Formats: sequence, structure tokens, C-alpha cells
Amino acid sequence: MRKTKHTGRSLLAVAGLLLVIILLENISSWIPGLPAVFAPTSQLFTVLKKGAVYSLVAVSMNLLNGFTGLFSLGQAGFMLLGAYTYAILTVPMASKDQVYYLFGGSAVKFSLVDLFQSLFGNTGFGGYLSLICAVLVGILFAGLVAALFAALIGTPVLRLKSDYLAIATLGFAEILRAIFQWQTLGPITNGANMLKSFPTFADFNIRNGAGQVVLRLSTFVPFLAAIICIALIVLLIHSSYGRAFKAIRDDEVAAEAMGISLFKHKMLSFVISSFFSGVGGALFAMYVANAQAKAFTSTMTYEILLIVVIGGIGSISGSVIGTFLYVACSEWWLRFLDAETYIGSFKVPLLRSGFRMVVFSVVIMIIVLFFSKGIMGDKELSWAGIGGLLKKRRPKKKTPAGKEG
Amino acid sequence: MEQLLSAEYIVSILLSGISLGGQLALIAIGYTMVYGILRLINFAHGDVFMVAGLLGIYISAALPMYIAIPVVIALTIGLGFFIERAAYKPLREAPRMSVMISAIGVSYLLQNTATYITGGQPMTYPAIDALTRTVSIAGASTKLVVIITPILVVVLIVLLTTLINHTKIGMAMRAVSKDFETSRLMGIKINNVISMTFVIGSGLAVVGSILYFTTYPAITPTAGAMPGLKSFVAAVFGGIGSIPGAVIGAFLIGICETIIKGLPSSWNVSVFSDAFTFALLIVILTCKPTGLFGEKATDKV
Amino acid sequence: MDEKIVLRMENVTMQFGGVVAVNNLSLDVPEGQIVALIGPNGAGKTTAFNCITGVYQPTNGRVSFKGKTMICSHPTGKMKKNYLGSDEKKFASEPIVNPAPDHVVKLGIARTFQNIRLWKSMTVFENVLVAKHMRAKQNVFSAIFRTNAKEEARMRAETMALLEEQGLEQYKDEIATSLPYGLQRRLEIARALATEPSLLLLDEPAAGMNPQETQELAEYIQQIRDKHHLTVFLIEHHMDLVMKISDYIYVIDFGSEIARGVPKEVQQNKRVIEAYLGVTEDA
Amino acid sequence: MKKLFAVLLAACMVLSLCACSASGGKSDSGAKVIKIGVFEPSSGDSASGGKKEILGMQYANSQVPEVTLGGQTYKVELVYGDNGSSTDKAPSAASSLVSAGVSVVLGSYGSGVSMAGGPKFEEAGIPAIGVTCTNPNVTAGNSYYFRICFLDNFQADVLANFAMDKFDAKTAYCLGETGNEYDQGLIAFFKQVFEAAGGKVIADSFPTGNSDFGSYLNKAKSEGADVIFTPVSIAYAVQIIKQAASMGLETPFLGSDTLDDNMVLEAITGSDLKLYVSTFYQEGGSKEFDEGIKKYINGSSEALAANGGNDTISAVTAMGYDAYFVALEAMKKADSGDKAALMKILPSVTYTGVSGAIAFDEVGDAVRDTAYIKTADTAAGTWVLETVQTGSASAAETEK
Repeated sequence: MRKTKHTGRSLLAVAGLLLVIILLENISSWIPGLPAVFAPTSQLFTVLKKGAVYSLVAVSMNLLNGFTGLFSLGQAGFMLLGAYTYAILTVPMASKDQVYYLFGGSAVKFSLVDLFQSLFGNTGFGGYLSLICAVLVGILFAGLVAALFAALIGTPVLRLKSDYLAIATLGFAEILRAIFQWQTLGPITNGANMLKSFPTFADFNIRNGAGQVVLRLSTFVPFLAAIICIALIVLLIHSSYGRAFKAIRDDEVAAEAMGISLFKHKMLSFVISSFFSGVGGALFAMYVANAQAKAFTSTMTYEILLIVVIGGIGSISGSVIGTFLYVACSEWWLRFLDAETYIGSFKVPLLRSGFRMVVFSVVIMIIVLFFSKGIMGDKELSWAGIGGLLKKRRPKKKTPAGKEG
Repeated sequence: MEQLLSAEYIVSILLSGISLGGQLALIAIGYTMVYGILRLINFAHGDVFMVAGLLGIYISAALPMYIAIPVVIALTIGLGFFIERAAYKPLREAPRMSVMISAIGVSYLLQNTATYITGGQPMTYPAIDALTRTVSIAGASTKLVVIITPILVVVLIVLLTTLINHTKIGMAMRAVSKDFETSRLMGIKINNVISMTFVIGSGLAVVGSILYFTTYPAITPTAGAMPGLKSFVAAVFGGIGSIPGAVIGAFLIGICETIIKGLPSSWNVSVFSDAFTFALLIVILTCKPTGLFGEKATDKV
Repeated sequence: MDEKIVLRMENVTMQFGGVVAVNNLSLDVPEGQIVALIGPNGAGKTTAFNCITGVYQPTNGRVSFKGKTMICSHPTGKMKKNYLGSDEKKFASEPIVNPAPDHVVKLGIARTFQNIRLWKSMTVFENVLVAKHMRAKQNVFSAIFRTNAKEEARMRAETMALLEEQGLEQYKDEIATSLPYGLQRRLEIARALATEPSLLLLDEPAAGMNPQETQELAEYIQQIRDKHHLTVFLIEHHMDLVMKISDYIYVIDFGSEIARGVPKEVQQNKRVIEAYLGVTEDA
Repeated sequence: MKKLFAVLLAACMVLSLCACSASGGKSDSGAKVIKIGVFEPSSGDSASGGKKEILGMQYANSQVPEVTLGGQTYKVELVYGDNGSSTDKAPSAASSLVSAGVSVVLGSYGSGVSMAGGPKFEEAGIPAIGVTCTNPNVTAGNSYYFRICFLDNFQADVLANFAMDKFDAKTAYCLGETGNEYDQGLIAFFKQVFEAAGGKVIADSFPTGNSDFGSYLNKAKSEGADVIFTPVSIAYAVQIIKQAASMGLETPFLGSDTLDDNMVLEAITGSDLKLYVSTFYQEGGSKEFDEGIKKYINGSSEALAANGGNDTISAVTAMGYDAYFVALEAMKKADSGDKAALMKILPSVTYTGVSGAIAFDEVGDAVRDTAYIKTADTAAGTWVLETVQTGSASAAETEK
């Protein structure tokens, strides 16, 4: 009984959140004269979009590292697979020659966008429907390709222990990056060059006949996608399989002795995590509006790992909170540190391009050293927890340290 | 194609491969020693190497070379020591993952600070006359550094092995890497041993940085990342914790990499020069999960 | 012999490098009985267990479960030259069978550990529930989309029943490792039972217990044997426990069998007394 | 200790939030402001070029800091977004400019970053004027991107012809960075022209972050290249030049506009290498500008540092200077600082700057047919004009 009540409340909260996002995105066009933060060009929405995408990736990494205890550093590689799969499948036929101009057009002679447009038409509602279908199918394939690849490399790699597994997966990501940059595959991957012109979040904004935006959905879409995927991961973690994963994390030997097949379950976790990383990669491509192997370096994996750790290894809500804090700090709140600033005629010392990242890394070091359990530890944000927090503490205090220990 | 088979070309490729391997070996030792003792992949090691390069630039601009080099060595060793004390020591009791994250954090901090100071632009390493002189071997002209590197590496490794096998601190190091807890109980000053490891590792990294950046004179904030990762792979490849393993791994990787880069352009394979390192690693790990010279660890049930 | 043999070890030898931990061990565990394997510290008891449960692949020998070969091995590769045991020809022609530990559990052999290995982040309830995972009829999709709700409910109900039976129900929401030592042992047994075994392997179940607790444990083992129709094979140090509950005892020292028999016989065996009291270090 | 840090962290966040809201409202005080976004790399591999391009804009801004539109005087403010020379940082730098409320964007140095940032400007409806991003794909497929420089197919055409005319080159070795649009595009176009004329091209690329160019140069030598074409970022160019110098390579180097940089010049000075680069502007093109910018550079230590410590004028500085005035011209013509109005008027804007006449074609590209080829005087450490190539404009047209 209690359970259904909680599910109901969670669903309500998610629906509420999505509604708030739509409101937030559109409020500036409905009520003029609001502060600049609410304008659609505000950095707020960049943070929200990137945060949504990254939180999915962080959660998928947490599934592997936090819940199954597999120390994998292949995240960027699977994102790359996802991003490329999505991009290759959805670059419209009309743009292919331009995008693949170095290779005289693409070897992939179809595009999901055109495919669905030929079914539903390319204007008005039909156009919107075909966009949704193309993106959906593209994302699904992105996940599947990443999952397939994970299944292939899982057999040799998952037998390795801790650090060896980490370095092997990191290596695989690097190998993937090289393969995708290989000129010989150019007609498919565009060599090492950028893939672009595929549908992005901005394409989901509903426009009227004159091309004016009527309803903005470009932040709502990544949120919806991320929420669905994270919900699936949460369902998995709370299922019998999720418990088996945790058993493997806590004690492999005991898990095996209780009939849990290590290989099967590690593989399952690896493949599922990779699937969602692939989906995350596709969303990332939609967010930055391009796909290029260069972006998916080990630095990206480290970044996501840092997010997971800051949020709390083994905590989904921690990963999500961690992501938004991380993205907001790096993209928005600390940006002023990069600009040379004068107060009157006094030039504020130290402030110039690059200082933001220095401060940011110092903050990260402080968190890592002094709050090594992360924001949430391995606890989850729960209704009871929020209630307790509101009662016990003054609601003002919301720093990461609020829940230490 | 045929031109590529000329003796001159092959010799020049092999020479630069050996010299790259030697430079990687010096970094790899730092990785492998730290791992042997702390079971920590010290991701910041490659960046210490980069910082050593930057220090070389800034200090040699102010001081004559023969003073600058010892100063750079001292400062980098100090940096290595400081990093251990500030970022790793407080986490000695924490899960291994935390320490590794801390290492990634330090790496991030060093790179970003370097970006801030240099503006992210490549800095040019000063030419050290004794190393940059051109010599000619089997018709292939090359810098003296290419010849000096492997010799210096061998000398340093002999010194290091002597230190480890025949001194008290070396014995302590071996003991700690065998069994951390017991060594502590036996009254070995763990922290001193660990600091010493970092000092040696950083010291070798400076020498590596001088040789490396003399050969490839541009230093960007990320200049340490790839050599660092490759050296780590070399260390894993040879069986992490084993010094001869790391050195052999490094030479192998260095040579393979330059050979791949040297293959005919029409094959389009030079993009795999880094990837090949990792492919090699994965093959080794799947055949022999603990590397070439790694010790097999059995879990106690 | 009209009783059915559940577990049979034939010439099992386990050699690590140049050390023979288990040497040519052969034994039978008949159905419904409690059989003990005893021996001084380092005699190779746990290694023998690990050879049965698939943790180690024995160097040589065969283990059969319910009359079927479960594990079979003979020296290969480098070991061929360095093998120090005997009977290496006996199984040479047979294929090597080396199931993973989870496979062994699936056949119906469950075990506990000498140094308790409970899952430390989980509650008492979850510890037992996870052990139910293996036999649940579900797949990952039905688990994610909750179409396995019936199965899940069944697992939970059975777990609860098991906890009640073991008297652990009042601790069900506590973190497993926070329980007192004796209860942790009991929980580990409950967890093993949740895998629905027909043979239960207990690795020093009385380690670290006082006489009172040991007494209780003895009764408890017999109880669960009867209730779950189990065969029990245990390793033990506590002589009184072993003597009290075992139907048959095997004694090993330095990996080799030195005696076998019913408790009475073993108690009076000279070599056993020597092994325990004399030449080797004290147990 | 933990508490202390917690409080400090919290304080940091509050402070930064305040700073954000403060910077948002700053423009309201005093005179009316029009913001021009400067989308340039001031860190990373291309920082050296980006900074010089910015220098041109800053100089232009210092000369004409105000614009009168609709009878009202506006102060023109430059807002900087550092794209870090990397395509993965570019979108977020572009977003930061968008959120700062700029009316028009200038930049970037480097085609890859322009392509990566372009969609963000398009989404926000802000026109962007590319200054020296020469890859065709910057403007193609993005109606909001314009540019005032020539295109790579033109540049490659000029260089390929130059190589064949001057050195009678039969085999060209081309080396570019993997995944850099600019490098790869130029090499591809160069290959087209060079091979069409009967030459042989060996195209090779090195991975990002590579520092061992000896292997590549060795290969070039062994494969018998008559000329080495290296259209790479400044950072790599410097390394290639240095390693080539230490190898004593005699093969002449051809470079694209990126190599017209005093860091490259510094690297080559004192060596025996031969380097020819194509570029947008040659010192002496406009006396007035040359004197003015030199004075400006020498006038502040920061500007001097940005220019690499001397007052050699880079072509990109002149281009940055012109780009600023093109933007201003558009504002005057539209009589508005509104991004939509600017977008509407830009295709029809014409302007004659220090680097020549600027007008846009239907794709948004500048109609340009002049490239300067300079060579490095390795003894004096200066650029010397080799020739001015007025490429057949048709060559550029047919490529499209």
C-alpha cells in the first residue's frame, strides 16, 4: 500500500517538474519584462539542457561503478558510439553532400528523417510526428549500438579486476575514438570531421506558419528523455537484478556462492549501462548540435566520474543533484571569473580567461578531500528525507555539506 | 613505398622509437612504484611531468641552464611530495576509489592552472646545447638526445634497482608493497616510504620531461596527459608494480608507436598510433590479466 | 549400501604451485546425514570446500553430485610436469568439467563462509531475498517493467517465511552486518537455505561462538536438516559440536586423509590425537 | 574543518549568483549599450591567433567606440566568449555570448569552433560574422553565419598553383590534424587542384595532442615530397617548424593563413627552412592602419603580450579590425542594434576595409579574390611579400 502511494507521489512530482520546465521555458514570451534569467537565451537553459543530458550519463555510470562495483572508464566511448549512430542515421539526405563534402557524399543512403517524412509528410503535424519518430528511433539505435558493442567487448574485459578493468575500458574508448577518426571509414563517419545538420533539441520548438516559435520545448525534450531513462534505471536497481548487482558490489565471492552468475550479471549491468550511455551520447550530440570523435576523450569520462563521486557513489539522486551543481558551476555561476572585471577603475586581480576552471578544480579538490562521500553518500533523496530536512533545518541551508556523514 | 624501406629511414624510426620508449620508461617507473605501494593509479603523474616541463621553460628564462636544471628537479620533486601530502595522505583510510578521484582532481587542477598561466598556448622548451647537437648514425641524422636517452635510462634504472635492493629505504619499500598493513605493524614509517616513492617518481619524471621536451619542444597544458596515459599503459603492460616490466613495456610501446606513425601515409593508419598502444594492452590483459611480469594475486575465500 | 550418496569426492587433489593443499581426498556424503570434515589449522579443509563449490578447479580428481559428475579434472599444461599428487592417469581420459560457483549452487549445493560474508550494505531481509534471485522465474525486462510482480511477491513472502523460521524476523530491516555475531552466522545459513539446496556446506559454523551458542547451533543444524530435508557437510574445529551431531567424520592433515569413521572411532584414533595435540601446531 | 569549508562553499555560490545577476543588470546603467560578441579562442592551440584577431577588434573599438542609431548614441561593448580552440568547448562559449544578449557575433579564428558554435547562434537568431574561418562548411547550412575572408577552396587553389609554378612540385606531402575541419578541408581542396594538374599528393594526419612530428617529417622526406603543405593550428605549426629545423629539412613548407603568425615566424627565425604562407593582408596594405595598430600594440603591455611580444602585424588583426567595422556598418544601415534587423540587412552590407572590399554572396561568404603569399625571412625574422595572387574568381566558384 505504502509503495503505491510513493509511486503515485513520485509520478506526480515528475509530471510537476516537467510542467515547471515547460513553464520556465515559455514564461518570458508570455509575460514580458521578466529578468534576463528567464529569457530563452539565458544560460539557465543551457545548464538545464546539459544537466539533463549529463545526469543520464552520470546515472548510467553510477549503475556500473556505484551499484555493480565495476570500475569502468569507458563512458566516453559508449557516448561516442551513441552520438555517431544517432548522427549518421538522422542527417537529412539534403544535407548529406554538404556534411560529407570531403568524401563525396555519404555511404549511408538513407536518413531516418526522410524515411519518416515520406510516411507522415514534412510539414505541420506530420512533420512534427516524423521528427519525433526519427529522433526516437535514432536514439534507440544509438543505445542499441552502444549496448551491442558493450556485449562484444564485455567477454574479454569483464574478467579483469578493478584497475585493470578501468584501464582496459579506457583503452577501448580510445581505440573507438581512433576508429571513428579513421579516414578510410570517412563515407560513414565523415572521417574525423564533424557530423552536423541532424535534428537537435531546438527543432522540437513548435513554430507557426511564419516560422515563429509558439511553444518552446527544447529544454523539455532532454528532460523528458533523461527522466524516462533514469526512471528505467531506478526500476532496474530496485528490482531483483538490481539487488543482485549490489550483492556483487558488496562481495563477489558471496554473490557467486549464492547462485548469482558473476559474468551474466556483470555483463547485464555493463550492457544496460552502455545502452543508456549510448542514449546519453545521442542526447549530447543533440545538445551540442554536432558529433565529433574529438570531443569524447578520457577527460569527458573523468568529468562524469567526478560528477558521480561528487553526487555520491551508489546514489541516483546524488548523481542527478551532482550533475546540475557541476554543470551550473562550470557553465554559469563561475563564468564571471573568466571575464576581466573592473570595479570603477580598479582591475580585479587574477580574473581572466581560465581562472574559472582553476577555481572550479580547487572546489572539486575540496569536495573530494573533505566530503569524500559526496553530497548524498549512498543514500537516496526520499520523501521522508525531505520532510525531515525541512523540519529539522532551516530550509535556507542547502549546501553540499548539508548531509555529510 | 620503396623509399620507406631505406636503411636510413628504418634506422631513424627505430632510433626515435627507442628514445621515446626511454622517455616513457622514466615516467612509467613513477606510476608503477606508486601503484606497487599504494595501489593507486596516480593520474596526476603525467601532469607533474608537464609541470616539470613548464618549470623548465620559466626557470631557464631567468637562470643559466646549469643552475636551472637542478632547481627544476628540486621544485618538481617538491611538487610531487606536496601532492602526496595534500591530496593522497588525508585519504589513506578512504576507499581506493576516493584516492583515485583525488588523483584525477589534482590532474584537473594542474592542467587548469597551467592553462591559466600559459593561456593554453604551447610554450617552447629551451634548447639544451648538450642534448640538441646533431649526430649521424647509419646515415640517419638525429639529435644527441636520442642517443643519450636509452643510456641514461639504463643508468638510472641500475641506480634505482640498487637503491631498492640494497638500501634500508629500498627494503622498506619492498616490504610495504608486499603487505601494507603488516609493514606498518612492523614499525616501518609508512609515510616516509610513500613520500620517498613520490620523490623518486617525480625525480625520474623531471629527467623524462627534460629528455622528452627536448625532443618534442612544445608544452601545452595537456602535454602530459597522453604520455602519462601511455606510460601507465606501459606499466600495466609490464605488470604493474614491476620496474623492469614497466621499462620493457615502455620501450615496446615507444617503438611500436613510432613504427605505426612511420608506415606509408597511403595506409591511413597513423591515427591508430595511440590506439594501438591500448589494443596491445587489451590483448596482453586478456591473455595474461596481470601483465607480463605481474604477480598473480589469489583472493582468499 | 542402500543409502544414496549425495556428494562423492574421488582422488581430489589441489596443488598451488609446489604446495599440495589437498591430497588425493576421497569421501562420500550420504543423503540425509551430517558429515564432518575435521583437521587442524591449515589442513586443507576450506580448500577442499572450495574444490567442491567451484571456487577452485581441483588439479586432479572428480566430484560427483547425486551420482552425476559435477567436477572433473586432471593436470594439464605446466602442471603435468610439476604434479606432486597421485592418480593423475585415472581421470586423464575424461573431459575437464569445471563449473562456476553459481552453477554449483544451481545444482543444489549451498555454502556458508568461515569468515562471514554477508552483503554489508543490505538489510537482513535483502540478504536473504537476493539469494532467492537465482531461482526466480524472470528476466531483466520483466524485472524492469514489473511484469514479474507475482514472482517478486512470492520471493518476498518466502523470504519472510524463512526469516520467521530462523527467528530473524524482528531484525529484518536492520543492516545485516550490524547484527550480533551469532545471528550473523544464523543469517548466513538462512541465506544459504534461500537458494533451496539439497546439500548444505557449512564452513566452521561455530567459529567464535561460546559453548552456549555452540550448543544451540548443534540443535539448530539438526533442526534445519530435518525441516528442509538436507544433507549437511561441515568443516569444524569445535570437537564437541562435531562429535555431537555428525553421523560420520573424515579427518585430514596436511591435505591427506588420516582417519575416517563414526565419532567414537575417530575420537580414539591415535593419528587424530597426534595431529591435534602433538606434532603440528595447536589447534 | 568540514563545516568551515561548507560555509565557504556556500558563500562562494551565493557570491557567484550575486555576480551573475549583477552582470546581467550592468548594462542598464549610464549610456545605452550595444553588445558585440567576440567568439574567439583566447586559450588553447589557436589562442595566439584568436588573441591577435581580438586585438584588431579592440583597436577598432577604441577608435570608434560609439554608434548613433535612430538619433541615439550607443556605446559599443565587446563581450568575450573564449571557445578554448576546441569544438567541445565552443557550444558552451557560444551559449554564454547568447545569454549575454549580444546583437551580433564576430569570429571565430578557426573553422571547427565556428561550426560547432554556429548552431547556437542560429538557434538564438543572432547573426555571426566569421573573420578568418575559411572552411566552406561554416556558412553552408547556417544562414546566420557570414564571413569576410576568402574560402579554403580558393586558398588551396592559390597555394597549389603557387607550389607548381614556383617549385615545379610533382609530389606534395600534406599534413593536418585529425578531425580538424580546417586542416582536412584545405588538404582535400589542395589535393583536388594539385592532382587535377597531374601532381601527386600524400595526405597524412596526426592525432590531436601529438608532439612527435619527426616521424611524419621523416616520412615526407623518404616519400620524396617536393613540398610540404601544413595547414595546421599555430601550436602545431610551431612544433613542426622547430622539428623540421632541427632535422635540417630542405623541402619548402607551404602554409595556410594560420601560419601567418609571429610565433611561427619566431620558430623559423635562425633556421634554414623555407616557408611560404597565404594570407589575407600584408603589412603595408594600409599605412594608416599599420601605424595606428602598432601604436596601439606598443601602447599597452597587455596588447603587446597578446601580439606575442612584438609589433609584427598579423593579417588576422587586420581582419578583426575590418569585421568590427562591417558589424558597425550593418548597424548603421539597419539603423538598429537589434539582432533580427541586423540579420536582415547583413547580406546587403558592403564595406571597404584595410584588407580590401567586402561584400557577401547568397551563402553569406565574402566575395574575395585576392590572397597574399608571404615568405619568412629567416635571418631578419620578418615576413616578406612573395606575390599577390588574384585567383580566378571562377576557380572558387566552380569548386562549390
